Amino acid sequence: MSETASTTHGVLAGAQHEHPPYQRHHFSSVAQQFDASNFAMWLFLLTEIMFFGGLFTSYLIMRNWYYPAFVAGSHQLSIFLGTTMTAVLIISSFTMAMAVWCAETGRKRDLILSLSLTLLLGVVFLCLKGFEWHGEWVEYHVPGLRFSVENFVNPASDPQVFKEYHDKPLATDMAENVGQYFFLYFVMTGMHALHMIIGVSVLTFMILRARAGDYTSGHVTFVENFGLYWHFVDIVWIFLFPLLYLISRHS
Amino acid sequence: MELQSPRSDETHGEHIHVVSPKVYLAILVILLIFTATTVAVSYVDLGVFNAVVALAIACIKMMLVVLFFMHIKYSTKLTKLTVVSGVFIFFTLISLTLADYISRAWGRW
Amino acid sequence: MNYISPVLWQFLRKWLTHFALFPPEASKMASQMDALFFFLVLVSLVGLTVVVLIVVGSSMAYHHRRHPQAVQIEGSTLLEATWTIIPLGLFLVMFVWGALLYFRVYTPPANAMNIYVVGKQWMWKAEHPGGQHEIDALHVPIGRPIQLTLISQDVFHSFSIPAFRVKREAIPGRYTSVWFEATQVGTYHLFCTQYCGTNHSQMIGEVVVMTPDDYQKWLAGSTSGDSLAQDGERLFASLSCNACHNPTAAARGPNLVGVYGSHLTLTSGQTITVDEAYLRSAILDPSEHVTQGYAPIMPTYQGQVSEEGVIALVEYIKNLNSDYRIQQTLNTTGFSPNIEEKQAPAGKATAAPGEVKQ
Amino acid sequence: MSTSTLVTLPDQSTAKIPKVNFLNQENGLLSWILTLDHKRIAILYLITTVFFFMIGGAAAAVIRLELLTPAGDLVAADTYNKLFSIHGIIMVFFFLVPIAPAVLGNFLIPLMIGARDVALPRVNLLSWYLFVIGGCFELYMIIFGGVDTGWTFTTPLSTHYVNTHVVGAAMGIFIAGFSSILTGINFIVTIHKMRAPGMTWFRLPLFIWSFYATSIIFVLATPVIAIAMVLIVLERVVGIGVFDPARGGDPILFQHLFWFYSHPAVYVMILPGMGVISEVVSTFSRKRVFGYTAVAFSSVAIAVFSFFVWAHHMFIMGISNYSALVFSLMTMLVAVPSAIKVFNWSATMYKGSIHFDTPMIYTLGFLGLFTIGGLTGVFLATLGMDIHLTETYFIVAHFHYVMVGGMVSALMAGIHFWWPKITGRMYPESLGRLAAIILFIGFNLTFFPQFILGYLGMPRRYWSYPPEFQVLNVFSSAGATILAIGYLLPFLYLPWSITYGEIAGSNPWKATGLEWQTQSPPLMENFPEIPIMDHEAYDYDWLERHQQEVASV
Repeated sequence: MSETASTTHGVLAGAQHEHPPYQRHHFSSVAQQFDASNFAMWLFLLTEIMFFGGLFTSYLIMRNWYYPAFVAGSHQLSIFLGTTMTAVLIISSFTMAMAVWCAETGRKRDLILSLSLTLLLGVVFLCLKGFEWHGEWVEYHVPGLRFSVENFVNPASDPQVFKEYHDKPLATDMAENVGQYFFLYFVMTGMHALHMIIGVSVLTFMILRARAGDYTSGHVTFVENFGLYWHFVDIVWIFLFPLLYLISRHS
Repeated sequence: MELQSPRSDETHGEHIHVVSPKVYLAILVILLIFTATTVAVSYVDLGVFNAVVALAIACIKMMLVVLFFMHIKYSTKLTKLTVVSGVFIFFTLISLTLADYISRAWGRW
Repeated sequence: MNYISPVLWQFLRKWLTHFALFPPEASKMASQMDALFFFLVLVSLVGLTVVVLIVVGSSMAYHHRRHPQAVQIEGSTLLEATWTIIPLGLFLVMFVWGALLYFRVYTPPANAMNIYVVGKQWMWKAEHPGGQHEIDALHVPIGRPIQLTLISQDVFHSFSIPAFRVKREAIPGRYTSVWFEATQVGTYHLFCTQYCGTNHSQMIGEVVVMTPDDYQKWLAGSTSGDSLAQDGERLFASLSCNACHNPTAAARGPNLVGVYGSHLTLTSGQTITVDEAYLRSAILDPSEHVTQGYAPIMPTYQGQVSEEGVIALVEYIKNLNSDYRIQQTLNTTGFSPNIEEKQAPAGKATAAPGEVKQ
Repeated sequence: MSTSTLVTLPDQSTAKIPKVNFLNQENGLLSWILTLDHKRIAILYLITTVFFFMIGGAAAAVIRLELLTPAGDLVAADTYNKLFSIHGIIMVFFFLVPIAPAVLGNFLIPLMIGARDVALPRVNLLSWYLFVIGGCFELYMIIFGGVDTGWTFTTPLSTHYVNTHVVGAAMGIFIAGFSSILTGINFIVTIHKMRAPGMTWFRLPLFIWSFYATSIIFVLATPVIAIAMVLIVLERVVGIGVFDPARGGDPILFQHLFWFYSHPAVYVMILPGMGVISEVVSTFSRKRVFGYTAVAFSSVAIAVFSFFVWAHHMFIMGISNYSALVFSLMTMLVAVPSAIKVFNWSATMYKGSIHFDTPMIYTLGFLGLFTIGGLTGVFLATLGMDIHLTETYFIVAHFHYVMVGGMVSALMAGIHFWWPKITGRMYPESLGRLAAIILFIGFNLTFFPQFILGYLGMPRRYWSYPPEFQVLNVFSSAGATILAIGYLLPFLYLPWSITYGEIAGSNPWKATGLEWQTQSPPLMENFPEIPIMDHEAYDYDWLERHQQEVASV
């Protein structure tokens, strides 16, 4: 694939000073540099897929074993919050895509605006997530640290949820297994949130650099690659949402 | 809504394919609609198909994000192959592990 | 011999006189395992010889002084196909042979005598159906298939008897099983082969293979008075299991008589065969296995019953199934029947439904 | 230098190390620890991995000493358990997995494909730092009490039943894992995007194919052990997790996740070695590798198949018998490409013009040891046989034959082969050969008795053992002493040669790879001008013509 692109570069080796400032010395052309870092980003995302793959595997096994516990656990989550978070994240994905477009077409002001919106939505997501976690903490749903089976062996003790779903009481052994649900919930959303935090930090850095005009002078690799990362984090959430929030909502 | 320019094969990414904001906007709307759908469907009792439908919708959403937001539709074969191989190994991990769990119940040797 | 001998040749002489490449073949499986091993060794030797011959032959024949100019050869599809297909074929033979053996080792015959083994840090506890308990030892009769049902109370252990060529992990939370039929009287090593913590290497013991007569004597000499099933019966009563599990019409739990080996339909619609594993998890995780027509009201006994207790309960419930036991006794061949006779009355006595009701 | 070698050294009275090379182009400690040059990073890796090898080796020495007598009389049981855990963790995660890719791969991949550097030099340096940070966790763990779970971290032992530094060890592996991932990404991108003009896929040296396959495994398998380690740490910290049988978790799940990485990781260890062997066999037989395409594709096949075989580590652990069947069959299939490779290397020697320099002697050792290691692997893949052999010394012997006999032999071959390229100087040839022969003899004496021990039933990880196993253990320990000498010799003469060795010139072996067509040691930017590849790999006729042209100019 790249043979064709690089055939001419033996000759060009001596002419490095003609390259744009953002081209690194060991690449023979900007295209090669872009190709390489873009491909590298995709490979990194492959790694991320497998990273979450281990969690999804664990989730699927536990869910099959302890389905009633997973239903009860899921009913404790607010579907409104979950949907809002999903929407927030999808919109942030859109603004990120727009940021990439702005960078590609050289619109500096719009780029800063899109990046800032993405950052804002990312922070909103994290706040909502934090709010939700706080709720779990208050309700004694944090396995290992602050956990009680009360809401599951006696669903009426949680009138809000009970009013909506009329959950049948779980036997104590199954109620203990809600701990497995919440363990996976915290690990999965935690790992996702960790990715979000990394993303938000990089976004802040990018906004600063975008203000200096770094991405609107033809060098869009970084924005493009970060976009891939951000969309990937979005995709993870797209799967987490139905898996964690939408288990048997009809009952 | 249509692509702005046809893919230029000879450049191999030298020229990034610029996707129109209109496409992005359309995708955003579809994604939001799917999100609403998946929530709505979860309130309907479909038995085991609840999970199937939820995952199917998630997969469609993923496809949309990957194809358009992540520009896979306009990428080189190499990138496409990369994505496919990642998904393939992901399913290998899940399916071969689950196959062990499921087939344990088949017989007790 | 817990010091470095000053004279190494003493070791050597001793070793050479007792030179062994194989552990003793003390079970029916051992010779089959060894046959496969010989086959594998043979194939490996042939393979290794071919490689060594080519390498050494070429090294001698084409030393650069003798053969200054190399002849460039691209490759040969025919040759390469040959050395792809021949190994593949051999590997497939090994695969099939190995698989057959694997299923044989892990498929206990129906008439096997069951001994429970519990692994815990760092000892093996064997529980015979007659109520004999032994630690780090296992007494078995010759010429009778013995099934071991293994479980661990804490971490992974692995129950290995090299002389029988059998090995199986004892896993926490799940029964696994393996069987063997000893063919030679003697005392053999019993090892834990899965690393299990500090005293892993002390988790060893002896397998004592005896003639049936000696085994009888041993059984009689080391019985604690109660059979495993009787222990289970007592536990059953003390945990008030019979409050729900009784054959009256008003019983809140399913009747357990005849439940072992039967097919149950669960509330989830799933049909399962009741075996030891099912009984165990029905005691410890009852809500996962609610029988159709019953409410999920049974409390869990996780943490209240030890693995030994669960084994006793399981054995008791199995013995409730008196018809099945008689059937099995009739099927048992090649084994002196007086053990069965000795145990059967106990089993039958506890199996009487009337007693359970009380 | 004896006449039987291939080496064409420049006239030693006039020969000089090139004035400007990557070793002296920049000076000072900072220029090393902040370097972006792939060759310098390779040397940083070499130093760190060798350091870890020393730690792992020291642990092994004490283990072998302890096993000299049946009773556990040298160290306490706990100490012994910590020693083999440290030996395993350090050797697997901090020596075998990183050394070949990160040292040889880093140094050679850009040189071999005619690039100025790897595609992502900063990421490359970052991955070294991650490796060092991971290593520091392990050192912390070792100094403050060690860990006694074995390198396999079997749950629930590692999560609930030991009080040693599991968290430190797991975090170290987690972080070092990211180092592997980044290295893998870097290599794949480099091989795809940075090849010199004319360097098509089928002109690549087979070394590159092997490292490409290795990198695929790095990228796809490593994250799974990363998450497994995270789950272990979480389970230890909060006391509940998906691996805990007492709380409804499943310890077998951990085995699945762990071996999903750790089996492919075995191929990470051996594939680079296979790459080295291809280069060395070809160079010292003066012959194109027999069946280039088959060897190239068998590397990739091994990488791909390695993802479908992991549960063969769990045959006796109660996985479903149907699964066992599938995994056994897949394992048989993955053995085939290895067999193809061994036969192709052997056939490469046929009608060659063979020279027996040190790298070639290591390679011949590799062929023998790897063949034994590979074939005994088939024993373990055979379902029924595995029941008796697994978890005994047979398995210890098997993987040491592959990892140490195979991989370390190949590694030594590689280090000797490219030593003149790395340092610009030759090592003392006769000492090199001596070390190679000692290593071969010592290795066999150490590990062959363990096959017998294994079949006799001696379990692995035993601190004390029944007395009838003693004689074979004494053989093994005696062999380990010889093996240690075989390792120590290069540690002495290789550093010596950096200062006192003969100057090598750019292509002492008359090899065809692009790395030999530039000066030794190379420039910081590798080539004065990006080369154009106009011939097949291993084209010795081209080399001759090329050298004549240079001479006539």
